[in-house]
Amino acid sequence: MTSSLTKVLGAAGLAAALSGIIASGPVHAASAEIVLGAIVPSSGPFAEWGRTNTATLQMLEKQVNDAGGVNGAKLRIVILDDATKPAQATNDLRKLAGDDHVLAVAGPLTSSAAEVTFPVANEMKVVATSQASSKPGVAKNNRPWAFRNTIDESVLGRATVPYYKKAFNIKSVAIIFDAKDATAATVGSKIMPGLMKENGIEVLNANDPLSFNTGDLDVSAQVTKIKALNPDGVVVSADYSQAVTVIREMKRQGVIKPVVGSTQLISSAILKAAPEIPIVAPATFYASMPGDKPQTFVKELTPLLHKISGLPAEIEPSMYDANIYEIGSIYIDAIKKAGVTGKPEDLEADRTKIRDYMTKLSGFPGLGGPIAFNQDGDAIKAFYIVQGQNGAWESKVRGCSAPDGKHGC
Amino acid sequence: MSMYYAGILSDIGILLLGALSVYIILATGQLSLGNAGFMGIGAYITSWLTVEAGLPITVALVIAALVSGAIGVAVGFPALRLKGIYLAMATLGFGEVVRSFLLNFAAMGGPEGFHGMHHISTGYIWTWAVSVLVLVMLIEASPIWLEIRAVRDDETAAGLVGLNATEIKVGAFGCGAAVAAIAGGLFAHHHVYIEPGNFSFERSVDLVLAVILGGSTVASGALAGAVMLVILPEYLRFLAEWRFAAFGALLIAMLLVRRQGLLDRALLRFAWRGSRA
Amino acid sequence: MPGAGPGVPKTRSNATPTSPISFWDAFVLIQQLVNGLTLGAVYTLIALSFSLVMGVLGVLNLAIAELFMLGGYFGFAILLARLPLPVALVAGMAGAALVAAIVERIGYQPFRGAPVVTPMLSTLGFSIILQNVATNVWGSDPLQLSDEVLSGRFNIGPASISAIQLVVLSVTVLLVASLAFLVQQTSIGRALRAVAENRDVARLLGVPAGRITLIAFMLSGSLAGAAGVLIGVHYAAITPYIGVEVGLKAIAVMVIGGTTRIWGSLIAGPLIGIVEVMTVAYVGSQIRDFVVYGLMILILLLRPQGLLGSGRGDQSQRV
Amino acid sequence: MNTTLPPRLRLDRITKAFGGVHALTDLSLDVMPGQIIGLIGPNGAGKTTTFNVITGAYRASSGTVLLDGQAVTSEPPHKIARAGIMRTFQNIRLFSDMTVWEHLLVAQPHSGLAVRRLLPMRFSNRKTIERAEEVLEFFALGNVRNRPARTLPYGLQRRVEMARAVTARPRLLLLDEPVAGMNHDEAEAIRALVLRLRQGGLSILLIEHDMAFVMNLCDELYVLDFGILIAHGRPAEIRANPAVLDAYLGRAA
Repeated sequence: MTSSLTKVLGAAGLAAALSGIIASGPVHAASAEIVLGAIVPSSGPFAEWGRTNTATLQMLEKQVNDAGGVNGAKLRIVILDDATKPAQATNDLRKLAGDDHVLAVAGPLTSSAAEVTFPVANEMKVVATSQASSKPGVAKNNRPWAFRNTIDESVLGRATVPYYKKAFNIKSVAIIFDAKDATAATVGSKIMPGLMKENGIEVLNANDPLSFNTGDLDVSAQVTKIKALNPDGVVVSADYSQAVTVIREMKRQGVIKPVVGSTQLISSAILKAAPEIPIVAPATFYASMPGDKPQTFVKELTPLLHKISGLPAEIEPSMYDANIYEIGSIYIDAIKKAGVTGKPEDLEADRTKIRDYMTKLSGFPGLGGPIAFNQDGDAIKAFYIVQGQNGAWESKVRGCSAPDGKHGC
Repeated sequence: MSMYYAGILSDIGILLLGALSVYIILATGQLSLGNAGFMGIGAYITSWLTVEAGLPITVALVIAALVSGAIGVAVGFPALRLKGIYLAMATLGFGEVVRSFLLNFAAMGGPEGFHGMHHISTGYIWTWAVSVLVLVMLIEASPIWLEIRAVRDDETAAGLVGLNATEIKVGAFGCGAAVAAIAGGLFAHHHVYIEPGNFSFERSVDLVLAVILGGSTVASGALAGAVMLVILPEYLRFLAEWRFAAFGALLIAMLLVRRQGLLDRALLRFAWRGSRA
Repeated sequence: MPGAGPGVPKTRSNATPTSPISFWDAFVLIQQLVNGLTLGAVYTLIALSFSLVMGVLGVLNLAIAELFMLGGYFGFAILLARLPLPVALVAGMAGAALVAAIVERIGYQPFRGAPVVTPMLSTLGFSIILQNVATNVWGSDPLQLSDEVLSGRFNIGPASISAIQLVVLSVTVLLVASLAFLVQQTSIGRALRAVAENRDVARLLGVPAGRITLIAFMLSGSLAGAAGVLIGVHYAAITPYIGVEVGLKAIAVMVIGGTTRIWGSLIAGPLIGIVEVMTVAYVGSQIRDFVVYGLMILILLLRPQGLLGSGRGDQSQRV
Repeated sequence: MNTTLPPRLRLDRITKAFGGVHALTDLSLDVMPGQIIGLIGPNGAGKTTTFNVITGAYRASSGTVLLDGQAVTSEPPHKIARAGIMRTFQNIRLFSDMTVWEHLLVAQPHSGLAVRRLLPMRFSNRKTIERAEEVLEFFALGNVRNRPARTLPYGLQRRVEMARAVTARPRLLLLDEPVAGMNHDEAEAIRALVLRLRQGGLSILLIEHDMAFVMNLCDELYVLDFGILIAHGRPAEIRANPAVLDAYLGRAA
């Protein structure tokens, strides 16, 4: 009996000892400190995004503090990992907003996480801005505190498809999408078929949707089916790492047809999958983007990314790094300009000020041009239809997500 | 109480119910790796009832529990033919079939997920969690629990002394499915958004893990397991990217140190005597 | 599926159909069969890996999915160092077998005699560790081979078989045959079968059961590793989470083939591969998993001993 | 023999085959109310198979099992048990992790509302507890009441098994080698218990290898060899039956 008791104590102790190490309790924002929060997936299938996001925010923190801080106060960004698990993202937000008393939160990254985290942001009355979610309507459903520094995929698609049609003389397409990924499935089953119709492109498998599931190794049957349909182009609606599987299979079966997709495709990994297959997708940022601002950003961030273990040697800053960098910068701008005090007793008022600043924001100098937010909480900013071929992205069309297509970008 | 701890507590409460659903089935010697499927059924039914039919959450949960319980009974009958790991694999298949169904269930969003639910409080979640836990603990003191233990231990002997193993095992499946549905319904209304991916094999395993880590022979083990499983990854945050690797290692270490789980009957008896001495 | 009855795939008018069932259709069918067979080979190897441990020890080793993934990474590391494929294959098998040995010593051996769920969860612990370690070492982005190893292909009309597909198929057959030889003809195989039959009796007969379980785990690991290398090379891209979905499917394949008959997987793998592919091709891709897992449940209920299992399954009730 | 009452148990030409092997062939057997009947025979004669057929663990290939004139042949085991046939096992089958006291509760049938089975024991089932106390006292198990049954000495485990069977107030009790491995004193105590059980109106069918025990206790004996009934009669008759001697001694010699 006593030995089993020791074992119980041992097992309980295992957990308790660990808790002791870090039982430091919440650190309250000192008056000379400005605290922001971020939710990124540093483990799980999107670990790469989360880790580069972390490096980006650390860089921003250092830049701001080196330049004298925010209104004389030191900037601190509390970054929490959500492990690509939506439920953890919600608790991250609760911790950031409730315990760490952050003024605003950057993140979460995925739409699935944003779907459950934004309602919490509303409940706790703190601004949360996603750096990557582009599933339609996610911020819109959670006004007024939810924002996304991304553009709704249907807006982007409206510019992407005409370019794609013109550039490759597309008259027919086949659509394949990841049915398990909410964003990809929405784009693949709703948005793209609609846009194709608007542009007079026939969807050859309109009555026979082709899908696969996140994590599937083999999409050969789907690709063979596409091959048999013999379309002019292929719509691949999937996260880049899944899209790699599809594009590799297309190459293997000799389906060398131009691919079009959503922002989910943008990554350097996808360019390596099949250099001979042209890929068209919208992006708000890409590493080789011309301009002083983006180039300085890339030049400063790239060496930092190289220090992180486990990332590919040739890694470049991603669109989501740019997005979260902009989110952080917007928050800091808001704190500076909207009279945010950063004092604990003003927390509620400060958060509201940041929200109101975001709502009214116009012409904020982002990396790729001015940024504002529309009524749905999504970004009004410039975007680029980029074409990836032979290992590099090349910008083809500059667009704007403003309702009229130009004002504000 | 901080919102963060409230969130953590809500997660524990939901996981506790999910773990109890596994516990009830496991008590009869049946290992279910498909309870996330029942959670999914519960989550979708409850959400439909509150959002589309406008029913109050409690009524919706009860209806979902009944429907899921009936499905559990329907699953329980064929499950009688299977034992041990084979049953586990069949239930795994069941969970995947449910998830696959939900992905294709366009009426409630399919892969796009479903929203519109109202947020529920931590207190409401725990009212359910504590009620079900107390109910299970009361049943543990009842004659039927002796029968359940007998069936788990030696089904043939149990039959020969007059116990209806079929009724007990199928009944347990039904009850487990009903409790899982409640867990699912609460999950849906805690997060106010659901998608089929929420109810994957991974979650089924989490539920089993909570039961085994906490102790699979007493209902309070499910509570201990749920607390550990939710708190541990939070405590391990200081390890940064090694957090989950450490979590896996701790899981193995805990099984090595105490394979019967943190709590068992002998320990509770010991503690009970200790507290009276 | 309106307009897409079974056997008559929708084809484009510009695809030169001359008769209701055109040559084009036939080639598509052939191509799909090849696709199904390749996928089936993958399933066979991983399912065999599961069933070695399951059949001999009655334990579901959930870390196998990650051994598969690790095998892939080991193989890639070798290929990226410009060494030939056979070296990569051996490295993948050896690496995965080594990790499998660790899993056996820490995750299985101490839990002998515990309920089946306990070692299953401890192997799950390993699976979590391996996924996260792989993420920390290689990143979560797909690791890709820049130019395809063995990029040759054979064309039969519009259908094409790549050289690597042939390699996958033939190496699978070779591995299964070697396993068959090992299990049926060698003393290790006899010992394995003895332990599978009855561990205690085997021990009384002087079989070193502890060492045999270690061998079973390592054999199983090396099969998973081989599958990882082959698949990695075939699809030319791997991630730390590559084993999750395919692992679950392989469990289904093992069940359908029968857990006690190692050879069951040899039939069930290609069968499920082809069923999946044909479901996608002629019914609808969205119901594929529904079909596969539904089939698994059906088999469990109707033929618990698996498609090939003979007589009573080892799980039938005895009084 | 009283022909107006149906026998408590009647086996009517029971055959049980496993594949092509006949474990029992055309076995007929009667146990009258209040009788103690012995079923003997060499190892592998089909005695335990007979018990398994009676209790429904095996389905008879042909023939009928009648309890008080009612056929129970195709009923599932638990229904047969509830109909009034309880048994013990040759290799003791107690429930692990259960105390002696719990064994006395577990097999009792529940009258009234099914929901009452879900209520904690102490609030709902006074009668069940009274019955368990009664049986506990009868089998003199009071001082090991809260011990896990499987940790008890062998002889006591057999008692617990018998006690468990008796709590359900069966009409017929099947005892499979009740004194195997016991010394003379322990066996005597069991004999006394069996006789007292019979006084309480119970009919008993038992398998036993201990000849002295069987001859002293049973009213009648049935002898099986290779699944075939080779003799039936009073102990004295059986002792003198050459076929029985042959079956036992012929092979031993």
